[in-house]
Amino acid sequence: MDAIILQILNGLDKGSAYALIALGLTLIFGTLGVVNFAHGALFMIGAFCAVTLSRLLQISHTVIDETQKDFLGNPLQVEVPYIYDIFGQATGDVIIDWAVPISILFAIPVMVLIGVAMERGLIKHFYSRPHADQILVTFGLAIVLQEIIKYYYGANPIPTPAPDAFKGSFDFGAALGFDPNTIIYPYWRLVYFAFAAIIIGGVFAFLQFTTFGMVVRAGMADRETVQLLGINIDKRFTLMFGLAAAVAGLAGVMYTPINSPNYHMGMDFLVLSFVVVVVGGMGSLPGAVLAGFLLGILESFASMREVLEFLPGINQIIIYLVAIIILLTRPRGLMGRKGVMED
Amino acid sequence: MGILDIKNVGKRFGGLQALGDVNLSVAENSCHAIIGPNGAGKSTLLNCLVGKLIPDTGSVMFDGKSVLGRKPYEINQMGISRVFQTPEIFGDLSVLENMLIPCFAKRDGSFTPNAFIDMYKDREIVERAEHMLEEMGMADARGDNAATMSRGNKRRLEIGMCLAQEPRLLLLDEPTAGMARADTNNTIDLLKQIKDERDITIAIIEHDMHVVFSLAERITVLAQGTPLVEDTPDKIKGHPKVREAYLGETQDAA
Amino acid sequence: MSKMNLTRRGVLKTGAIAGAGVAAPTIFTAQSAAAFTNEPTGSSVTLGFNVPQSGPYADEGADELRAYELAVEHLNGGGDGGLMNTFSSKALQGNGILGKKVEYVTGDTQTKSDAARASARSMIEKDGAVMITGGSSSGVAVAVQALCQEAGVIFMAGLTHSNDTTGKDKKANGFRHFFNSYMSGAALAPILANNYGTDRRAYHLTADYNWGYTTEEAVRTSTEAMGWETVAAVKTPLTQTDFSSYIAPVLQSGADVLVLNHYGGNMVNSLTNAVQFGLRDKLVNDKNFEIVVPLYSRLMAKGAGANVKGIFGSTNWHWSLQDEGSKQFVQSFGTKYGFPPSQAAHTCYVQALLYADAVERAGSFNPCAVGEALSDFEFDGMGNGPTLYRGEDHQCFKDVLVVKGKENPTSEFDLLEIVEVTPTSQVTYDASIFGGELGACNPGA
Amino acid sequence: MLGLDKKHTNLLLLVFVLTLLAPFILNPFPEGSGMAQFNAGYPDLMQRFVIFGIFAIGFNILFGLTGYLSFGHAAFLGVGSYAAMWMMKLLTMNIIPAIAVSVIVAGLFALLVGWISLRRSGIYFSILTLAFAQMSYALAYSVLTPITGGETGLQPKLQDPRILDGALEAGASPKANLFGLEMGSSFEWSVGSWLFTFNVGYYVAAIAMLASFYLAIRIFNSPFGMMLRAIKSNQQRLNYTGLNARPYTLAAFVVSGMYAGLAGGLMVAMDTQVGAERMFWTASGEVVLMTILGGAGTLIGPVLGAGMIKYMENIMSKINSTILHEWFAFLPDGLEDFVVTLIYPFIGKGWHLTLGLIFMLVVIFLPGGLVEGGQRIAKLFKRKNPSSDTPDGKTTPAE
Repeated sequence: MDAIILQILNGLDKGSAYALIALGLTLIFGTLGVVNFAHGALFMIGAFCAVTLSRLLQISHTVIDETQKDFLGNPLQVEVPYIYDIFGQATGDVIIDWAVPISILFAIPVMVLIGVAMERGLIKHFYSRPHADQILVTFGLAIVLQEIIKYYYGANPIPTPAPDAFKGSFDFGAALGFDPNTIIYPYWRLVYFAFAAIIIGGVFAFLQFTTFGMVVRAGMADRETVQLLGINIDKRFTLMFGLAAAVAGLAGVMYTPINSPNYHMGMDFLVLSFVVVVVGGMGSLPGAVLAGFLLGILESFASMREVLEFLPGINQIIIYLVAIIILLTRPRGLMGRKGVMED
Repeated sequence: MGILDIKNVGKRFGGLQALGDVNLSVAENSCHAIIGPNGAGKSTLLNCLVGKLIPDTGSVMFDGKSVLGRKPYEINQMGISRVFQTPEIFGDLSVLENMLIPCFAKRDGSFTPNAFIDMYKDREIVERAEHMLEEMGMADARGDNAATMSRGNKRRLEIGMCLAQEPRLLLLDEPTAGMARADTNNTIDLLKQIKDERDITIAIIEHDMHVVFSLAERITVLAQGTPLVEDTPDKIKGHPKVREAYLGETQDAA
Repeated sequence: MSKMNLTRRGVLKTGAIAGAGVAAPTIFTAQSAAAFTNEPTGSSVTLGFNVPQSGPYADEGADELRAYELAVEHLNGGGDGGLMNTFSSKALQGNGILGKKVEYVTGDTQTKSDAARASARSMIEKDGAVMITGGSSSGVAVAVQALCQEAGVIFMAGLTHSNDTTGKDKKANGFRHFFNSYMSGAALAPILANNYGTDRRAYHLTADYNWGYTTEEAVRTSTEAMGWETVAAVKTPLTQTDFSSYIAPVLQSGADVLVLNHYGGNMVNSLTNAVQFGLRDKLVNDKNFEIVVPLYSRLMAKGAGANVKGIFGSTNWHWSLQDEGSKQFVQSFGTKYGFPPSQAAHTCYVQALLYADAVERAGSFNPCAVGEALSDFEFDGMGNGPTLYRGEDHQCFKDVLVVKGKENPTSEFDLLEIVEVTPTSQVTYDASIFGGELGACNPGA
Repeated sequence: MLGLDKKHTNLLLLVFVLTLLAPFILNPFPEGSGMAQFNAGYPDLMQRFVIFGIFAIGFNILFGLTGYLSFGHAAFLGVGSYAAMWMMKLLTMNIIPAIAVSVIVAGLFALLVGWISLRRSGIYFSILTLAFAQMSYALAYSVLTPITGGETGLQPKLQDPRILDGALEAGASPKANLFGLEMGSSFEWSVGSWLFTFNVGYYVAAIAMLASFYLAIRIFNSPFGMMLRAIKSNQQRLNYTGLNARPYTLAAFVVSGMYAGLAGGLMVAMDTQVGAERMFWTASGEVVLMTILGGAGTLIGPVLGAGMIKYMENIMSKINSTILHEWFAFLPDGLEDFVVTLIYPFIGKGWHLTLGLIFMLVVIFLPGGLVEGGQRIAKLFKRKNPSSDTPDGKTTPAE
């Protein structure tokens, strides 16, 4: 029982990352009709916003410490962040410690800007081109973006820890009356889950309750009619792309303490997030979220050793198996509208 | 008994009864029009005939054989060809290639893995396709890309492609929709010519009364998913029920 | 910046000079022209450095390349001579190899066996490399080693830790200086027993491929011999990035040690996740929960950041070693590049020098002669203390380091501290236990 | 000739001459010169050109003609490779049975995958093929290790049975051969300071490529090929013309899977090694890049695209900063460093970046790929003497 609860918890947490990425992908597909293979790269760039900010906060000058020696036996050069000089060491340490949450503020404008630039500069020329062309050009863009990041940050993962306040894990077991330590979950992952829920809720509320959102939803349903009404839907769609980029970017920022970011983390997520979108139903926002959580939970169950004993290797293929089964039995996905990219 | 017999056909989409209880018989070598206001179920009926939809009830017999449950290509191979509302042709291919495809389909059936013959060396097929193009008056355009043609010519090509299969029944779905008057008249002339020169049954769904009355020998009026009346054009013109059904519909049907 | 004459097959150099302006073409086959593949006949010899330059191990590859460039500099008499000063064999003169200037070509393995072989073949076929070295994974090492055997050149493996490289996939033309899974297990177990006691219950997470299997097996066998119990071993996909669903059930199982048989990105992520779960703050069976990483590399430690603190693992070499050889190498490398070398850099540098020395001692570049000179060769002064290149499987036997993540690092390179230098005798095994057949050396041609 | 019209006969002859003379064409620079870096006329790369050419030609039969974008074609290449390797291990190092079996096995696997995946079209089809390929990769790397060798892959071993081959001489290792003619053996011809290598393996692979190319021309010009193009153009009309699209697409899928299997078998024949990464989704992506880069739906395009990507991968990636400095040594020191800094990110280890950029540019500006580029250039020259269009009704794809 506790093992099951644990894996559901786990699946929800994993699923929240999938859902966030799939949400952004679906926003773009639903509004613009564009299949964006560079979406994983946006996630990755978001993560590197956190890395960049944490590096900016740690820009240092060196002080020579005669009492210590470096590896060559010379006096040690100690790096002192400028931030210490401004705020004092204690405050400076706190600021550096909180680099990841602070990066959210930094990442939003950066990601919106990147998203808008991408849409205006590239994607907009591909609205009328076939899906295959869209896939290919965004795939090329994804390669370029990740190579640029690699050039500046190297190929090695860069540790970007969460603030100390979130170290350790919460003991659900003790709280729920099971044995202590049976159901533990890291605080930061709980934060991630809550964060994802807020973002998802926010996006839905935004689309549901604002006029902007209503127009965009109308545009998703029938672009031409909305345009006939004299509404500049293009401009709104550009902003939607910015929004989707920001969602992907924030998902990336908050993900950094979970796994040290590296340049290919976007590609690692790309295939998976497409499977999520397709399983949820192309163009369906609730479908993307649902499928994200569902696949997260299934993946978690497939990784249990009790399952692996029966089906060795099932953890390697579960996601793809589910995708194949869903596509064959329910081609429009779990919640897709009929006729959207169907045969 | 006609070449096409539709008996008790009904089709429901969720809460909407698209077709009620349709009974219709199309006589061989006649030209039969199905008219009706928007939403009367004309397109649903047509889709039931060609295999795109399967009716919930009833039977559709073509030449004594049921078409229900068969795929569109199988029904086509039985001898039913369909002309679409917007011309459906192979836009990326040349006009001649567009015509070659139905010629191959007619002779070789629904699938032939003939990957090693040069299609232009198949004189029988090429001559047939060229002959059809000449008949359609498009021999000069044979090398053109089909997508670049005018809408009228695309329609002409599509009809030609259907005829190349020598179908026994030609289904036309609003063949003049969205056409300029001149193109419409050309199409009417073409269809008249086909009707006169060939042993072919034509069933036509049309909005445009001018087209219907120029061509049809019998007319079925469909309203709310059921046939209202079926009669000759002259009788239909003055029929009170028809006027009733078309009230408010007559303006844009002109 | 004007020297670096890009050579090709040495054969041609003389041929080209002599044949310049000669109208009549000469046709010859490789067989008739040379005694062995790419025999250098000009004034220089070309080595092929095949390292990952793209893909996840690109940084490791970059460090390997630095080491090779340093080795070439030293071999050609530049710099401070590096390990040639401390190497027990004094055959190398700093005048190239056998008097021929050392030149090199580089290639990108992409950490894929196909790409690695393509790159190695291009070095052999196009650039006339007489030896290939480098690499950062066992898949690549085994693939390139087999290629070099076929082509008739020497392969000096870079970073490869699987038993297979000198076990079931060993080849007469291939040599490995790096240690392997078996040695990691043998070196780690006593230290783990000393620190964590002999009554421990271990939970293994194992990368689901060859290296993972052999490492798990090695650590399991040697820890079970110390009295540990293995509670469970779960295989994780290579492409896994989030290990939470594998780590979450660990505590429930009643295990009090988690062994992460992971390498590279897998290890960075699984360790980060495990620490996140607060496993190390838990008390299980009245003991502190512990995590063990059988194979450490500095780049992995760097990627995992503070999460490595206090975690045991093994490594081939570390720059904080205080023997003369290690100090000399750190000095040379650090002076040139400004930071201490990684274990991958050390292995690659040493491999380059060992090859050069073997050629000098053999008096020939012929792979068979070189192989003979390397087989059962005993040396010292290259770090790791006295070392034996065993003839039966071409595996180096030397001290293995057990290290621990440092609690208070002074720099981004100072992440590990040496806990124990396990003597060679403890990690030596019988050459036959992994199967495989060395075969005969192949000089090609 | 060979049942082809004049235009296609000329094309085939051109490709024949180019492949025959490839050792000369690809080695234009004398040995030892700075430009020798750019020579590509060594056996491994020449073999890869033609092998990946075959792979791309096959992929193009599916994607270029029917428009079905498979994102899992590398799986067929991989399966073919494994099949070929097992034939070599069990039966004989002669490449004929290995290649024959690789084509058959890849064809059967493609039949299975295609039969399921072709129930869907568009991006759903792409995801299905991707899912199959990723499953093949993941399983081959892990639980199927006893069959596939997993991480370290498979190579011929001394102790393999090879029941048709005689015992090896002492000290000899098993080598891929064609009735005794070893794939690795080469003739070298030295002319002045030029050196040309004629490799047996290359010519064997080249013959396979020419045969594949010829077959592709036949398919393109056949009614079957026209039906495939019709599927891409308008599947609805095709259905209502009495033609069943499924067997056509499935046949195209299987044929292109067999091409991939042939390529896989040849890879093993030329370089006796197979590993699971060969099936990773990026490998499937690579053949898509090749086809689009060269020109999807054209005959020669995929071959050009394959050549270009393999050239970049093998030649560009080997240029390191030392070589760059050598090239620009004639510039003043400061300028030299500046120029090198400017170029360095795009070559050597940065070759992926260049590839991504070129690929984007091609998709944006030349949707028809390099072939379209060539045609545009040709048009610029032709404008001076207007050609008379012959309305023979053929819009056979551009070469």
